[in-house]
Amino acid sequence: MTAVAQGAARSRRRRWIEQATGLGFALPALALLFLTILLPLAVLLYLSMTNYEFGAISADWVGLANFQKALGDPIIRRSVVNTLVYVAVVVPGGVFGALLIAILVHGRRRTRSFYEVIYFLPVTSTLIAMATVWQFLLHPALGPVNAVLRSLGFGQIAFLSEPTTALPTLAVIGIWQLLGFNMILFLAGLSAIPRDLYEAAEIDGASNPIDRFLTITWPLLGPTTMFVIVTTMITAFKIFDTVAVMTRGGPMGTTEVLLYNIYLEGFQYFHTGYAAALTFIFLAFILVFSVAQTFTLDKKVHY
Amino acid sequence: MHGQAENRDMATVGLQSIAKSFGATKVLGGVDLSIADGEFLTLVGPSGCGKSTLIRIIAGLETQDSGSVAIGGLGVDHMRPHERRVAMVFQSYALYPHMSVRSNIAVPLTMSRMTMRQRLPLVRLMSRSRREIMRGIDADVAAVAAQLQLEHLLDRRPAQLSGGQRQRVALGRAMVRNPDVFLMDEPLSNLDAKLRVHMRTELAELHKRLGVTFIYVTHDQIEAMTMSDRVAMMDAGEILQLGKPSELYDLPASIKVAQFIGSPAINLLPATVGPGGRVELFGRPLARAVEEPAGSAVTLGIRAEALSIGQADPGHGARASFSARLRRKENLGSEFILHFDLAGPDASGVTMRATPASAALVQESSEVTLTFDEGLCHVFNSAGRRLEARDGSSRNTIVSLKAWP
Amino acid sequence: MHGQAENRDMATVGLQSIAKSFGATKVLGGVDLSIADGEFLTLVGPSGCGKSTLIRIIAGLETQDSGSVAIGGLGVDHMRPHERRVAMVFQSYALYPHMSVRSNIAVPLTMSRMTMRQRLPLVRLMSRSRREIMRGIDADVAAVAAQLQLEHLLDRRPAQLSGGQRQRVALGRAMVRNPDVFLMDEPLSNLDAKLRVHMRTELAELHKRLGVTFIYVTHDQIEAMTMSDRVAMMDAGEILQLGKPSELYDLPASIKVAQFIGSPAINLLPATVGPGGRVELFGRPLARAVEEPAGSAVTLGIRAEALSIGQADPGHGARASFSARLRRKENLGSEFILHFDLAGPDASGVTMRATPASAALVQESSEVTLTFDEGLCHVFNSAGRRLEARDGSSRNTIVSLKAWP
Amino acid sequence: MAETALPSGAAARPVPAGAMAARLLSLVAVHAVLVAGAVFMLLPFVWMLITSVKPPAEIFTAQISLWPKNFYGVENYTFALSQAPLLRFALNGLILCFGILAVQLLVAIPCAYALAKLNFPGRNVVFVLVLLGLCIPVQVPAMPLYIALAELGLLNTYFSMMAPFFLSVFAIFLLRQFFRSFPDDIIHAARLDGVSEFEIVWRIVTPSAWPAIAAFSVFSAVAHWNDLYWPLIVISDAKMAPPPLGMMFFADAETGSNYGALTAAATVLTAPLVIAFLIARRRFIDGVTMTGVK
Amino acid sequence: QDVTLDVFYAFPAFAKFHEPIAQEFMKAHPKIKINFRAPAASYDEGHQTMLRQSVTNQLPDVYYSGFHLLSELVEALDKRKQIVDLGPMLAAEPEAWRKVNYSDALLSLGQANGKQSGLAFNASTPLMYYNAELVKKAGGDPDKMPDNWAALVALAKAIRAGATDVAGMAYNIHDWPDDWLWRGMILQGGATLLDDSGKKVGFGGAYGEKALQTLRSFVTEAGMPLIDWDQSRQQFIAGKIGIFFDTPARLRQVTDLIGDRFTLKTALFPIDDKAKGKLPTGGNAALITAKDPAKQKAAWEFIKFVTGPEAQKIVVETAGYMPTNLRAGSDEFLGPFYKANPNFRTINGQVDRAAPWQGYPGNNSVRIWRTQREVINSVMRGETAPKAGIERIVSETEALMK
Ligand SMILES: Nc1ncnc2c1ncn2[C@@H]1O[C@H](COP(=O)(O)OP(=O)(O)OP(=O)(O)O)[C@@H](O)[C@H]1O
Ligand SMILES: Nc1ncnc2c1ncn2[C@@H]1O[C@H](COP(=O)(O)OP(=O)(O)OP(=O)(O)O)[C@@H](O)[C@H]1O
Ligand SMILES: [Mg+2]
Ligand SMILES: [Mg+2]
Repeated sequence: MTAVAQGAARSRRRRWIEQATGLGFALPALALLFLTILLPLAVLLYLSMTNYEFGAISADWVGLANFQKALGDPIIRRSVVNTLVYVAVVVPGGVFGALLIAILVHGRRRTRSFYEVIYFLPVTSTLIAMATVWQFLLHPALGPVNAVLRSLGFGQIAFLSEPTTALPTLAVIGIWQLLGFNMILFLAGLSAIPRDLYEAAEIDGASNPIDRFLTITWPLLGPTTMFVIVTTMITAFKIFDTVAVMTRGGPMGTTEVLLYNIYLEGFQYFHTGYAAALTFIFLAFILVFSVAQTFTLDKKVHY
Repeated sequence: MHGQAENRDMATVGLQSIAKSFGATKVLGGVDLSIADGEFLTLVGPSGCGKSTLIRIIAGLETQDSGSVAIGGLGVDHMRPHERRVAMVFQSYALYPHMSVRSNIAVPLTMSRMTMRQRLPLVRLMSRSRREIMRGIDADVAAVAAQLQLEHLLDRRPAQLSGGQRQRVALGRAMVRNPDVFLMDEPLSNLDAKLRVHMRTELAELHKRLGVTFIYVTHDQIEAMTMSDRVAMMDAGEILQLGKPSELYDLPASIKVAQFIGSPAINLLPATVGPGGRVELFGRPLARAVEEPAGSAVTLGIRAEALSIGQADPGHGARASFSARLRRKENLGSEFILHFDLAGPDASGVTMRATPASAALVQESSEVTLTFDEGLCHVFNSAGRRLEARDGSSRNTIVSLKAWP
Repeated sequence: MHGQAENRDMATVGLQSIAKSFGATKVLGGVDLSIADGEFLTLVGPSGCGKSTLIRIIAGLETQDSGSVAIGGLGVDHMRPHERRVAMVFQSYALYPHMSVRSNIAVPLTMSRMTMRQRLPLVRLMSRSRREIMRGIDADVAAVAAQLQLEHLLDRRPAQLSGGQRQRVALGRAMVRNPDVFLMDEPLSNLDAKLRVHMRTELAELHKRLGVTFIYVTHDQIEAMTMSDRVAMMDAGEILQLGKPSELYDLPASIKVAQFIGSPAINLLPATVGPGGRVELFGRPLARAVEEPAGSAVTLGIRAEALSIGQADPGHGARASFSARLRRKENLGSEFILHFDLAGPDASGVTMRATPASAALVQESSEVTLTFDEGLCHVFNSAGRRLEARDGSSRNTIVSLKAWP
Repeated sequence: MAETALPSGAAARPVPAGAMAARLLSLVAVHAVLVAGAVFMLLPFVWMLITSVKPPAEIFTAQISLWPKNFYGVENYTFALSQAPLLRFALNGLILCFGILAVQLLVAIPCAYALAKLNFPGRNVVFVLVLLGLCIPVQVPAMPLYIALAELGLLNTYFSMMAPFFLSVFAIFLLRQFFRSFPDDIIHAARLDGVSEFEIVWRIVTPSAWPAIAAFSVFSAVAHWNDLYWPLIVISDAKMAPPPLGMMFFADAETGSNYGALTAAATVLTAPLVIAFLIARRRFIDGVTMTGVK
Repeated sequence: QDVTLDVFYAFPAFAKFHEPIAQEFMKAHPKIKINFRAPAASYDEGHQTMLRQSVTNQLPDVYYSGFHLLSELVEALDKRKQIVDLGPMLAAEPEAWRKVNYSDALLSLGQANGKQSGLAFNASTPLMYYNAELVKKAGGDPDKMPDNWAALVALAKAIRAGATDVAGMAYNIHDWPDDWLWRGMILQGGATLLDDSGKKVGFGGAYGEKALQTLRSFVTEAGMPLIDWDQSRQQFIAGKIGIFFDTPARLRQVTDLIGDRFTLKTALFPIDDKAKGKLPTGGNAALITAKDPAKQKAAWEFIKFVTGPEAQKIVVETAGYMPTNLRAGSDEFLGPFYKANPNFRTINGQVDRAAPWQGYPGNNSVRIWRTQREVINSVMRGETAPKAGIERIVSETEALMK
């Protein structure tokens, strides 16, 4: 009897060591997570229940009023729709475009580094310079893009100033910014696929690129793809910079996205409490999205 | 796409001075080999001698540095692996980790039987003919799985299989196919003896049924001896000898081949050539004479089963004898391997096969006289080449057997 | 940390009703096994029977569902793998892909001989003692590499090696160590016969030199028979029989063991028990009598080497005979396997080992009489258990051999 | 359109005309796609480079010209380099990027390994927190962090610029994905060889994830090189400012940007990132293929 | 003893005049050292920084606040007593000195919360830029531009008709980040932002409708492209827009970018109500947030200097702003420069019309403008009728004023 109890205690020790190792490895990250994310979030949560205004000395407790207000705010609703449209363009474009490019680039030998650098360049760009550049490129009268359109017989388009084209244009610029980085992630993923699987597939007749892609590349790239999809989606939801610099929400509010509105509320209108509540709604929203996505995909992509 | 492949009715395989180096490492040094249609050729050779590299070159997975490969008489150097219509079992298995055993085995069938459209995800849902093809594929997979005793594992992923089970899946993936050439790289190495015997007959049957060419790499002497039409013995990227299995065993071209083929390894004893070309062992002349100048050193190779204990028995051809001391008996169940130390100053020993009954007759450390049939032994010159007997009288066993009824 | 480990001077290994399932798949069903210090125990069994799982549990890589493992008399269930002081050769090799062969082999030594400080990058440059330890490690690695004939490959990465070379690196990584227990999972499966013989002696020497316990998984009958002190035959997660190698061969406890051990596999012939417990084969009573009710069906097991061609020779114990037709001769070089069809309505056949000389005496399709020594055959009841002979007179070979001088 | 570099494409072999044509066609198609994409990616940079060598009067013209009539590159670049302490900013950027990256990797790699390969209570919770971290925009924790750093008297230090980024949930998530595919048997072998869990992380698993680590490193370097938002919150001393402030000296919403100097500065400050990428990209190619297990 | 002043400003590019001014100042006051903090990227970010630093007591000694944020900042800083009232300091100076340097209008620009919180440093009112060649081609007189909107639109229409792919004018009110140009439209006509009660907008009804009609006519008559204001300026610089409205602060840059492509000229902003018409003033005011009396004193010296004629000369020459010092325009300082660059002098003609920045009650100014801008944009696009538009603007603005 004691031997059994002892044995159980001993196995418990081993499990305990294993778990302690796991926790120990996660601990520095957890501590930083607590300090740099959770604590500030707690402050924010408190603020979201007050009518605090930036710079003010005191604030009143308002409970859930901010949340109620947010849910009924038409401007917020509009920005949710705009954000979703943006996400719906950027995620497929940024993920599958990058996948296509990565696969094509991966197969190059001599030109590989050349293409890699070119596609990576946008990642290195600073928005400060690039906003100016894009504005000129897309200039309806002076820009080269419209010059090409005109020469092809299309009319000129004020990409950034037409309510119908502004958001899609920002989305394309968003893809431009993301593509290179996602490509690199895919390239990293591709280099981790064992070569002998391609050899086996080649022998088995999965010889054309589509078959090879469907049989080997796509399934084995699963972990990378899942990561790229989730992070691209989150990045797209967090669209802010290009809006702030290039359209400032215009024309006519068609590029007002959620985070930009939160920024306006928090840093332009100084409704800190309300902005905090909006932030929480925003967070809940994308967290649910990404957690659901991550956990369903996670089961599928690991073998 | 397979236009060329369909024209070729004969799956001969021809290799012309195939050479290959990995960086500074020379792996193959100009291999010439021509394999007949429907032949079962086994490649044997020490670890790292280039067997896998050679069959990977035949499959088109590796590019030779020089030389050319022809299948069915047509050069295939420009063809991609799948165009060469070969099936291959990888030494490392190379199973698709994300697929069930069933799908792993089905891949080659899906690729060959379905159109691109039917294979595409989503699109395929709309294809009616697809279901029928699927049924055919499933039946074929089930049949192969039964041959491989994998029926109960069809829904597992490779990670959930034991080593031998994985190897069988790799084998199954090749066996379902109907290629021109089968390339198998140690396909049975991780299977137990019983299953191996079973798989040998299954492969032999497959070979008979399809009548296609097999190129087979193995380290198992029994596999090499029993399955092959011909065996190619490689060493350091060269083919040392190519011939019927019994030829390699009974008429090894060189000391290396003799040493490599046969287990326990052949016993090598130093000998000299005496007057008249007579070989002298431990100073005593034998009946065997060779075409070598007197005084040159030769090596006598005696197979473990050619030795026996006791006095020379004059009734059964020329027999020679020498004395040795039993060091150790090794019981293999069905027989014993006896290890003897030689009495002379030469410290090397000899091994001998014995039935349990005859092994029981000697005791460790006892001195015995070993005799051997001179007709069954080989003489190698100092360069390692086997020397034919000078006169026709004492040829090797295999030759004499052929002369029998 | 190793306090417990140092106290244990004896590396006995004790397994107590180890059970393990993967999900719904039951893999081990309560294995009990106790292995003496310094013993060489071989695990054999059909592919997928749970051998690898068992040694992975001993190593602590897999956790058993129930039961306990003790090493050196102390329970080790609470210990993490490295605390158990075992060295293991993985069936899948598990080489470190980014390290050279040299570093792969050196890892265990670096870990045990250097302090954390000496292993740290940068810091280690300042450690003077480190260089000395490094020299020691290099020497040990070189020695093992020489045993494994890997000297010229030390700077390669695993990806640049052939299959057999990789396996040798995996073996080398275990061999450099000085553990309490060696666990080896088919360590020689991808090596050629010659190298395998070499490695067998190297391992035997290692075993003798270190005097530690070996637990060895193999599919190679010769390895199992020649290297082991005891063999455990597993099937479907159970140990069917545990004993000396010759015991398993000569006194198989059940039909399964008899079938599994020995190649070619034992011949099984249906028989019945006649009056007085006398076994009747093809209706003719044999000398052998068993303790079974008359009329019950039994199976007669005759090893391939127990058969011989020709009339019963009364001088050598009780011999029985039956007639059969030669279907096929298989030349293994050193001997022949003859496959016979039985004349009776029973379609099954028998296999027989023959020397080249005696094989030459029969021709395919000819009818011959096969005789066998009744003392060398086994009788199994319908449940598959081997039946002892009723009277002491006709015990099995091994027993009679023991009685000899 | 070979998606992997199978050896079959060796050019030296004699190839029949039909196959040759097909291969050539697919090669052309591949390059057509890649070049089209490359034009899209490059267009802004081409304009940036051209602008950086144009005199002001040639920047906005009705005719699009690829090369200035009047080469003004020397003036623009010397102006950019002399008007703003670009090199000082670049040095700050270097310090920031390396400091942040080092801590990020030190923290993220063990955590990613634990999430991928170890069993511990609350593993899923940690993973969800990682995802939460990914979702949080930089502006959210800015105020509380700023106040905390102010209370600690750490404002105006490199540390304060780096601290909020020491934890990269992005790295944790990315590396977890890569570590998950690492063969368990190799980790088992290492454990048996007496390699401590700590060293398994750094010696065995990390080298296999080089492509991912390199990818993350460029990402981190780019992000923090180009970050202006947080540094300007905690830094009031311009001597410690990061590179983008160098561009802000010429990008001016109020009195009008100096386009030539702005693009020159942007070019100067982008160059180190491109160089960093060129160094890191080698790692994407020779990823350690998983040949350790059969 | 030596005092070091921490000075904080927005827009890093302003270093081009802040740095030389500081050099001059330090030359004149060797005991005071000027140390610039890392500049904020924009007025908004500078403002946020100030608010943050007021919480943690990290404020600089001198800050240049955008006029539109001045009252909010002063209000916030007042609560913590972190801002110095310049009124007493100004009063302590000799009356005569005050009179020569600052007009009441100039002083009023820096007043907030009923006191002299700062002194205007940069100031700008909207300025008309035009392409002399295009104007001449259209039959206009480049030296005598229209001084009211109807005539201006007519001229713009003529410019547009006179050439292909040229727009007559651009008044980028539809996407201007703040309501500076909108205020310009309101104030020039004599209307006010708020009515006398201060609770209702002062530009509703017929006045507002007419203003919107004028804006719409920019598009319909003059072919104004509804594009981003930066793009619009680029197009003007390329010679494809006849008349363009922008801040004088960009005069230097626009002049350089045009080079000798065409003749750039500037003219006074058209004023429909010559009597009451005012113009909104953009720019910033310098204020003191130092705590230490010695620093406060030094800071006052500094502020006096930066708003003095030497400093303003530097500002005007490098940017084009309206000088915020009465003496700056004199021959002693900017006279020769103005003679050589008449375009820069134009803005001086608008100094009298410069009205201080007035906020909407309720701290929703930014949001109010964003709402108004959407309606204005929609009117200019022709999607909303001017009448409906002004009604929406009034109702939505008043809703946000509470
Ligand atoms: N992860 C797993 N999930 C489910 N079943 C598994 C898993 N791992 C192993 N098995 C099953 O457990 C059984 C025993 O596996 P094990 O690897 O121990 O076999 P083995 O005796 O080593 O066989 P082999 O000789 O083929 O290597 C096999 O039938 C295998 O399919
Ligand atoms: N990528 C490589 N770089 C360098 N050398 C290599 C590479 N691949 C294989 N080799 C070497 O080439 C030789 C032949 O390898 P190969 O795999 O053909 O041997 P093999 O005959 O199949 O051996 P085994 O029986 O051990 O599988 C080996 O010595 C091996 O070390
Ligand atoms: Mg091989
Ligand atoms: Mg196994």
